[in-house]
Amino acid sequence: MEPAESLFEDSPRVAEADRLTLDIDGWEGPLDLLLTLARSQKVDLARISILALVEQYLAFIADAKKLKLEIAADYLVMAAWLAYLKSCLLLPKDPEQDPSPEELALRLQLRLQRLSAMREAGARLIGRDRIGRDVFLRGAPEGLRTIRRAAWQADLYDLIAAYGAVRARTEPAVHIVARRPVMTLEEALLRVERLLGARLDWTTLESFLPETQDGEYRRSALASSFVATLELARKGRLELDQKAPFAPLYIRAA
Amino acid sequence: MIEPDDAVRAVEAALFAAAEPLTAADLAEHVGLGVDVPAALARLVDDYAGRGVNLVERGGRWHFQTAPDLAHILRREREEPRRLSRAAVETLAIIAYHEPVSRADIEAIRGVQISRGTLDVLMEAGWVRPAGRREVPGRPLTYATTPAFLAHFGLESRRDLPGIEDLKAAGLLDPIEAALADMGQLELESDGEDA
Amino acid sequence: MIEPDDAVRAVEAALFAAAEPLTAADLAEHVGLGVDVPAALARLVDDYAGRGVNLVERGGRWHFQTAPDLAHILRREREEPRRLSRAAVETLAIIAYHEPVSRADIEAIRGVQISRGTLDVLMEAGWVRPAGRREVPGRPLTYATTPAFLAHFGLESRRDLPGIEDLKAAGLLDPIEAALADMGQLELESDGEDA
Repeated sequence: MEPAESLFEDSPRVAEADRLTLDIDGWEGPLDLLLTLARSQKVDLARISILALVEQYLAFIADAKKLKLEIAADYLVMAAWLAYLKSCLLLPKDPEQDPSPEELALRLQLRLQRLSAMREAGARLIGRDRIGRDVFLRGAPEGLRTIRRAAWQADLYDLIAAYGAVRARTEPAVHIVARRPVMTLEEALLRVERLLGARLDWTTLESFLPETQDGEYRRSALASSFVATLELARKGRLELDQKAPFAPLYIRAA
Repeated sequence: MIEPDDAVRAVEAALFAAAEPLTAADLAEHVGLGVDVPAALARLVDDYAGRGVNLVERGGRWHFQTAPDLAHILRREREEPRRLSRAAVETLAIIAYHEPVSRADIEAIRGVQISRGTLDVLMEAGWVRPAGRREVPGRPLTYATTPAFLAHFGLESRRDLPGIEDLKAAGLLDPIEAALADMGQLELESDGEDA
Repeated sequence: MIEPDDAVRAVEAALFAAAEPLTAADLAEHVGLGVDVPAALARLVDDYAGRGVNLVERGGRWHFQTAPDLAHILRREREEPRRLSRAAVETLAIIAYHEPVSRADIEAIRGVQISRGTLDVLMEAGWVRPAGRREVPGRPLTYATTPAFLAHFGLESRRDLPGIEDLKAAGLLDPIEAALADMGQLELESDGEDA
């Protein structure tokens, strides 16, 4: 638990009725209380008797209990630890004990020295000539202003590339559809009729197609020729025969 | 210099720390009624004459101020390199190729409206200037490039700009590339991007 | 007094006009890079010594301020700055003398938890800043003081912290473990009560 610590000392915070309980809250924790007790011994912290200090602390806590004051948990934790330290310091030395009671006492002493040093440092710091209290800055400085000016940058390539992009974007678009090689239905009809006259027996449809390396043209010719044979079959000009689905298609003049 | 006495030092400090100009009476109240404020002020005016800061009186009130010849110290200009937006570069290119052009001409060629700021930026950069009004209805203002424009882009004259045929040869008019570029930049097209 | 030259006048004007303390580099940017700023500063410190206003250096930044002995004149009618609580003063001292320190370091020295607002108040005042994390388990954030702290408390640098040399010599700024080691107690283990 944390002792009450207000950031700024404004109004007197000790109301008359609360004075008894606040006797403990006047310290910022057990270490602060220990330091105050140590200071009351009026000896150098480096030479203080930790045993005497421990006894003072325990007596203080005992008194507070007698007065039925509420004592914060951390003060009681410290009291228990100090009671333990006291007994260790008084009992015959146990060489096995680690850390030794003397070291524990020394640590406590070092902590008090450090807190005390910082408390004094703080007081000296706060007592220095401070801006706004002891020394003052110019009341109405004109202020230094930096005016940022953009140095615009672009190079010739940016310029002509941009112009190219504008022209390309706004040029009327001309669409040219590329010519693909096809055999029209009319062409196929003429071709199949003509070839049909020259053949007597069943012939595959593929044998009617023109010799070509162009795959696209060949596919176009196959499709057109097939439609042409169907048309000629409908007119009774030829017969079609196919043994099975996807089997070769045979044609013969009727 | 002669060490100022306590009265002078007090008046000096009071004037320095004050948030606004002070009258001699204000000063007397601050530094104590026994002090000869006018004498202290006269001494300070003297001490600060010729320095970077002077003590001056305005309408019976005294204050320190920067020496008039050093006013430029209070305002420092700093140049920060910034790239032109695409809208600005395109507008500049159109002006360079077609000058003199009106705003409407530029918009017709670009196919996109231009914001007020775009032309401002180009004029701020010193590359574009107003080039008179065109004698047609509405008398639109036209724009042209400046010598600074030629200098910045390393051109002897506008005739050094590559022509349409050169651009075509360089692939800068390639429709497919332009189409791809446009697809990627459609969102940037709104003129919000310039300035 | 001897008329100051233009460099001195320019530095003087810039420092008078500045709303904040300036480094020599800031000054060089304002008054022109050709100016020998350190020489001008040295001359101004001299010129203003013993006057009601002095030129001081705090953490590498320069500003004019009123002479400390004139506090009584200037303090009138001015609001005293809010008094810091003891907790805030101690915390500030611990940060200043030990920086960088973590919250746990501060609590170990004070023997009390830091309440929420204590560090906030010191940061709000501009005296304390976060100073990176320490590369130990938990990566605790550490705190250090700022140039504004040095300026406020009239310190040229942290070396001017009152008594810091004595504290260092006495080992009072070292961790307890180090002090114990120095005393020849080489058992550096369990330190339960210190956490």
